[in-house]
Amino acid sequence: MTRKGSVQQQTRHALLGLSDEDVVQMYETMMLARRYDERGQLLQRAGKVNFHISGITQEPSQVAMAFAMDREKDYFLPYYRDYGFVLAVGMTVKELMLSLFAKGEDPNSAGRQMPGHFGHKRLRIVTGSSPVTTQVPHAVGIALAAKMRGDRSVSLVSFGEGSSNQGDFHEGCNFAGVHKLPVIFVCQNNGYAISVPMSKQTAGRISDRAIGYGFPGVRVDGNDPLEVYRVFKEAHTRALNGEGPTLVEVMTYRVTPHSTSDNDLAYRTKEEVEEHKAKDAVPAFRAYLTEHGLWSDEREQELQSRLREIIDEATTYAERAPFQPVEDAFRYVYAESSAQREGR
Amino acid sequence: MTRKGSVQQQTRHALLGLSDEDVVQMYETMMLARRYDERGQLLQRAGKVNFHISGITQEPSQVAMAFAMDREKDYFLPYYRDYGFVLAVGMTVKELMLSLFAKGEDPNSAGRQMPGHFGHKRLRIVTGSSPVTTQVPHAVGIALAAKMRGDRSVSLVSFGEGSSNQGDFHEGCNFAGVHKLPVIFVCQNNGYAISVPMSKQTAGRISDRAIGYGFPGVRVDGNDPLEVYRVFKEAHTRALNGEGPTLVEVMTYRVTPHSTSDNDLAYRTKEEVEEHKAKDAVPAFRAYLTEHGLWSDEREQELQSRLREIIDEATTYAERAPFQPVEDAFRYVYAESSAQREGR
Amino acid sequence: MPVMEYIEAIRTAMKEEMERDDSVFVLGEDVGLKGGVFGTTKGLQQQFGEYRALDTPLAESAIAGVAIGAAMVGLKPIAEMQYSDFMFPATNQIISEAAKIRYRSNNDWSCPVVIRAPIGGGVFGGLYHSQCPESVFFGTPGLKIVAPATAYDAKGLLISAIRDPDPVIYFENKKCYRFVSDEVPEGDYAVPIGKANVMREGRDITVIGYSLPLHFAMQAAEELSQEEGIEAHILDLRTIQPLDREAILEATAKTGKVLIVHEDNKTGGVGAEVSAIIAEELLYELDAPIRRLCGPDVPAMPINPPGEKHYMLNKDKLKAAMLELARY
Amino acid sequence: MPVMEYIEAIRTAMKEEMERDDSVFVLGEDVGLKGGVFGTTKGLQQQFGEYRALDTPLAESAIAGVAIGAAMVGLKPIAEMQYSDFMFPATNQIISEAAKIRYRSNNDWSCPVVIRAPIGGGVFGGLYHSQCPESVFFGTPGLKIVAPATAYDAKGLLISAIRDPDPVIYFENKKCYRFVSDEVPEGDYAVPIGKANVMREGRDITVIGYSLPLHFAMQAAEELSQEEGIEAHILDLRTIQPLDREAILEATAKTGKVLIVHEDNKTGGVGAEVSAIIAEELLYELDAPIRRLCGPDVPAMPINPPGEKHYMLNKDKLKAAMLELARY
Ligand SMILES: Cc1ncc(C[n+]2csc(CCOP(=O)(O)OP(=O)(O)O)c2C)c(N)n1
Ligand SMILES: Cc1ncc(C[n+]2csc(CCOP(=O)(O)OP(=O)(O)O)c2C)c(N)n1
Ligand SMILES: [Mg+2]
Ligand SMILES: [Mg+2]
Repeated sequence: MTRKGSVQQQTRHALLGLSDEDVVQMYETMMLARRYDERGQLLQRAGKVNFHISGITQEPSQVAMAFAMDREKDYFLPYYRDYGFVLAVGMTVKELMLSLFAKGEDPNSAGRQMPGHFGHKRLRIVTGSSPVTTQVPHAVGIALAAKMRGDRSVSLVSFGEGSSNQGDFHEGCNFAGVHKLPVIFVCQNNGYAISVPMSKQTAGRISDRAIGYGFPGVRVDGNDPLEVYRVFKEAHTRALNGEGPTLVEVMTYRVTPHSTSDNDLAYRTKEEVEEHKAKDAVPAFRAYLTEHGLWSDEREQELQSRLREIIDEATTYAERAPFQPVEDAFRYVYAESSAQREGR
Repeated sequence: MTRKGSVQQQTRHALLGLSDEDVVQMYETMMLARRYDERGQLLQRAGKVNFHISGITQEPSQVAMAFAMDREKDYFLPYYRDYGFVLAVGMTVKELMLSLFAKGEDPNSAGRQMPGHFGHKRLRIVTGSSPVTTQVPHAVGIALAAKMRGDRSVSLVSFGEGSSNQGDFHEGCNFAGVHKLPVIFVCQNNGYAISVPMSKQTAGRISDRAIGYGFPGVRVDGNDPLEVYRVFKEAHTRALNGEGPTLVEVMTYRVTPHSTSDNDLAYRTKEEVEEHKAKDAVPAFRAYLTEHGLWSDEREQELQSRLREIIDEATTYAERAPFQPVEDAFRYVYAESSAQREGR
Repeated sequence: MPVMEYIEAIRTAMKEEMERDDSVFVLGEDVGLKGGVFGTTKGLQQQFGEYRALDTPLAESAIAGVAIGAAMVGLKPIAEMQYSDFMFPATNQIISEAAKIRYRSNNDWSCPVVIRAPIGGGVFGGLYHSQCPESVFFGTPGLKIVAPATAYDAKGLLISAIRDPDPVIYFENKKCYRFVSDEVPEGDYAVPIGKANVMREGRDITVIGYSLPLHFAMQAAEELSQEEGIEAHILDLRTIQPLDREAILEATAKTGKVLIVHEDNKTGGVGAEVSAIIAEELLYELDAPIRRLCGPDVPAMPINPPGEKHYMLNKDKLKAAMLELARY
Repeated sequence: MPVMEYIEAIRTAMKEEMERDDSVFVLGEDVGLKGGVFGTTKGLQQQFGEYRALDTPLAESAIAGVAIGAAMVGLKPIAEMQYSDFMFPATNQIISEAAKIRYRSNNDWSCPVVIRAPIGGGVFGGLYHSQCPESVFFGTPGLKIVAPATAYDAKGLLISAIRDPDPVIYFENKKCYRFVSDEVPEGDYAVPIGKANVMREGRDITVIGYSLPLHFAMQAAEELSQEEGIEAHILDLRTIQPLDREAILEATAKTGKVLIVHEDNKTGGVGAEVSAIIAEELLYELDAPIRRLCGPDVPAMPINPPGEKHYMLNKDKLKAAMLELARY
């Protein structure tokens, strides 16, 4: 949002190949994620749900990276703060709410897993777990499958910077490097792993690790969604061209506590948090749209009331929806044979 | 051995702070390791022992790195080809032979473990296992202990380039980087992990991985023991000065099959092997000594017959030595209480 | 004696051992400045400095592996796994390394490390914050494993674990942290590793178990005593490796009817070994088949409240099983 | 039917399944150009190309994790762990991921991966090339585990494992590779997962086990038949998860005297569960305590020949235990 196009007649987003509708949609998706997330926090505070984990301030970059993907073909392995991302690739707020309320209709897990544990086969969102970083080798395996089959499909996997210290990060990246697999590794570096600040997590730069694996590593400002888009588009093109993986380190900041179970003021100051809140890319992106005549106060009002409606409706629906029947709680340990299914 | 000192009055080794006796001793140790190793191969072929794993052509760099260490204070976590290294830090050929024959008196494991699985508490050689790379975090823990206690002690850990693809490499290096611990990570890159060549193991350079951990990574020619010494001395000094870890990638080549169980011609050519055999640093180091008046054909003859004697004696001794009594085969699962010990 | 919460007993054991012995330190994710995600290590960094309550990178294999290295050279590390569900990345370090260091070196080296890991569900933690991984590590020679049910044992066993010359896995129960409080002596005492404890004397049926479900058994036993005059004999294994065979056989002989309970899933659990020991040693003393009441054989408990409740053991499930056994 | 070595049966199963189904591929250390350190995958790369017999970097967690990823999108990977001793770095991928993918996604995703790992000793492999890690994975819901003892089952179970819609650990026995040969049908046949097999009919004692030790039991049984007129009934579990409960109970009922055998160490092994099932279901049919003859509870077997021999099960140890049970 800072740089302006040197060619005056073209906007920054047009130069990147994004239409006006695209950027408006990006903005709306960021805002949807933001409002959903805020509602999640409220619902937890009100005692309606037990737990919420937030992605606030990470959504702009999440949405931007989703827009750089092929949402018809690619495979996605998001992590628990990726609301902006999953909404952008097709999950609905209702589905997120069903997961937040742990209801049976939740497509992610039928209310078995914690919220933020995404999975949706139709959308090619690969089921994820809580132990961090295990999804990295999965993404590599999916990319290997694409290569073996000759599919023009890329897999994108994201994780926090703390999680990038797990062995699976190393093993997965290295494997993908050897075979130049179509995979994008995304480290959303928000400065903390629960209470542990970057300085106690690593002495290096996450993006620099790519050097050791023989593929490019890029650090990008997460508060600049158009730049994030550019970086991911490039990574996606490389992947499709058979040039192999890219590691992208998105620099962001976790403005909320780690989760609703955390008290972050035990390990950082309010000032530090406020400083980063001020850098929030959502109002900046709105300003960019307005500047280019793509947005107005009226549209904003319309959007906000539309989002409120969507979220209210989803909340009501999810709150009223039934839990998975306890008779079904133990199903699907293994594939059910047709005999088993009939027996029920 | 290629470069010559520009200051003509000082030899290359003197410039590095190595005395004439030091380099002679280095040479003798390389040769001892070589002859021991050759004997191991012979004994296996003769059916006297079941298994041998060789370090041939890796000894010169192993000996050089040992000479750069403080052999009174440092902790050593060698890997299975490190005969040159362990001999240089104080293990005897007799002890190696006892291990090769799996005899009870073997200080490494009383003949429990395979040969090449070193461990000798008095010499601060830390007991190792077969699953590769597990020793890397151990070395970091030992370095952490040194830092916490204020000991001026460094830990050195070595492993193959294949093994550097394990998660434990990443986790250990990263941990050490954060706390600037006194540890030296040594990758002995001999081009193969059993049958898998470098090109199928990684697309990067092992030494470059250090960049991502925020400490120096150095690649050094393993066939140049004096340069290896220099690099390790520098790493050792950095470690003692509190400047943190160093990753050293020693470029070498495995001229033997992986072990006596391997047939390497299934995956590489004789020519490739011969090409590397020609680069063997042992005769080159002898030539260097000779050139500086430190060695002669007579001394060589004397050395060879001395080594033959030592190795013959050790072989005879180990061959005749008893196995650990089977009554003791199940001891030391846990610490024995004095009561237990008396009961025996 | 002061009454103390189970979690406080754990914290106290660490604090006192760290005061007593400079070589004791704790390391793990968030154990330092934050004092642990459950507060188990609260105050330790303030009292003992950054290194003795060390915040590590998010990498369990390194947490275990670094602790093992430090232990081999004489420190006494307590490695915290944030949840036992997250200790699997450290399996290789625990099973291939810690457990085998003394044996493989023929007693030359040793590895006095403690690995603390919170187990158990009923805390709306879902699949991966509720598991009981005991059976994965159980039966690995070279490891000791303890799993206290009371605050008294939580402190006493942690002290023993820290002082033990061999690796000890210390499975603390999350649900017990604040749900369980009992009398805990001030200062130094140790509960011996390898010794079970009779929690309740009875003549009709024997319940053998460890950790949280024993509290349900105790509640059920009281009700059965009052309502049915059935007296349950309850044995807390406390240490699950090595098992206290004598205590198991004695408790079995006492009533001839055994119910084994644990939250870990039934198949391949610790209960199978307890049952097999009895079936091997005391078959003719049995007046009823050996029963096991355990977590169901599904990957883990769901987070939705009815599903979680359905999964968890509780007093009523214990009571029903105990009654059925008594009437057998 | 041609007689075939056990290792050849494994190779044949892979080859034929790869011919039949393009989505089947094998990956692991040295499985490609070299054809495996034991030769198990010999010729597959030549026949199917680099990717379908893929040499991977030395990183077991990635081997498992990459295979899991590929399986989730419809390939049928066979991930080879070079020795089962080296599969522990992959524990997290196996237990937290493969085993829970279907359950956690409520049947939306699945993970049809096969993990092959050679188990067992007696090959002068020492501590870390001889282990039996079954008990670490046994009892993990969501996994299936097979462990063939014969070449017939080796091929038939591997075919079933590859076609199974869920993750299967396939424990092949190193000592059996060339020590065991038997008749193996040409072409397509499957041995069902979850079904045990009566290897020998008898009326006096029942031996229940899996993998290598069954061959010692068979030898001992022949001698006992000829020398003592004792007829042993021998049940090969073949699948250790899920256990074939009916077959176990039937075999028990047949003689009332049970000896359970496996090479994995006794405490916490599969045998404990088998014993517990019997003690729970069939206590009153027993005419003797349930015995287990297993590997000793030490970290692993030593490499020195007397130590290894002392550790390993063999015909004589089986015979003595069987005779003792028969005379009970
Ligand atoms: C293997 C594993 N260990 C520990 C945890 C507990 N845990 C959950 S999130 C988290 C911090 C993750 O930090 P980071 O990767 O930076 O992601 P962020 O939460 O900051 O987005 C931890 C320690 C876990 N989920 N998995
Ligand atoms: C975790 C683990 N997996 C597999 C093996 C089997 N193995 C032993 S050595 C080796 C290759 C090691 O290659 P590298 O690290 O390059 O060392 P080199 O043998 O070439 O010196 C393999 C795969 C092992 N020991 N440990
Ligand atoms: Mg973070
Ligand atoms: Mg190598």
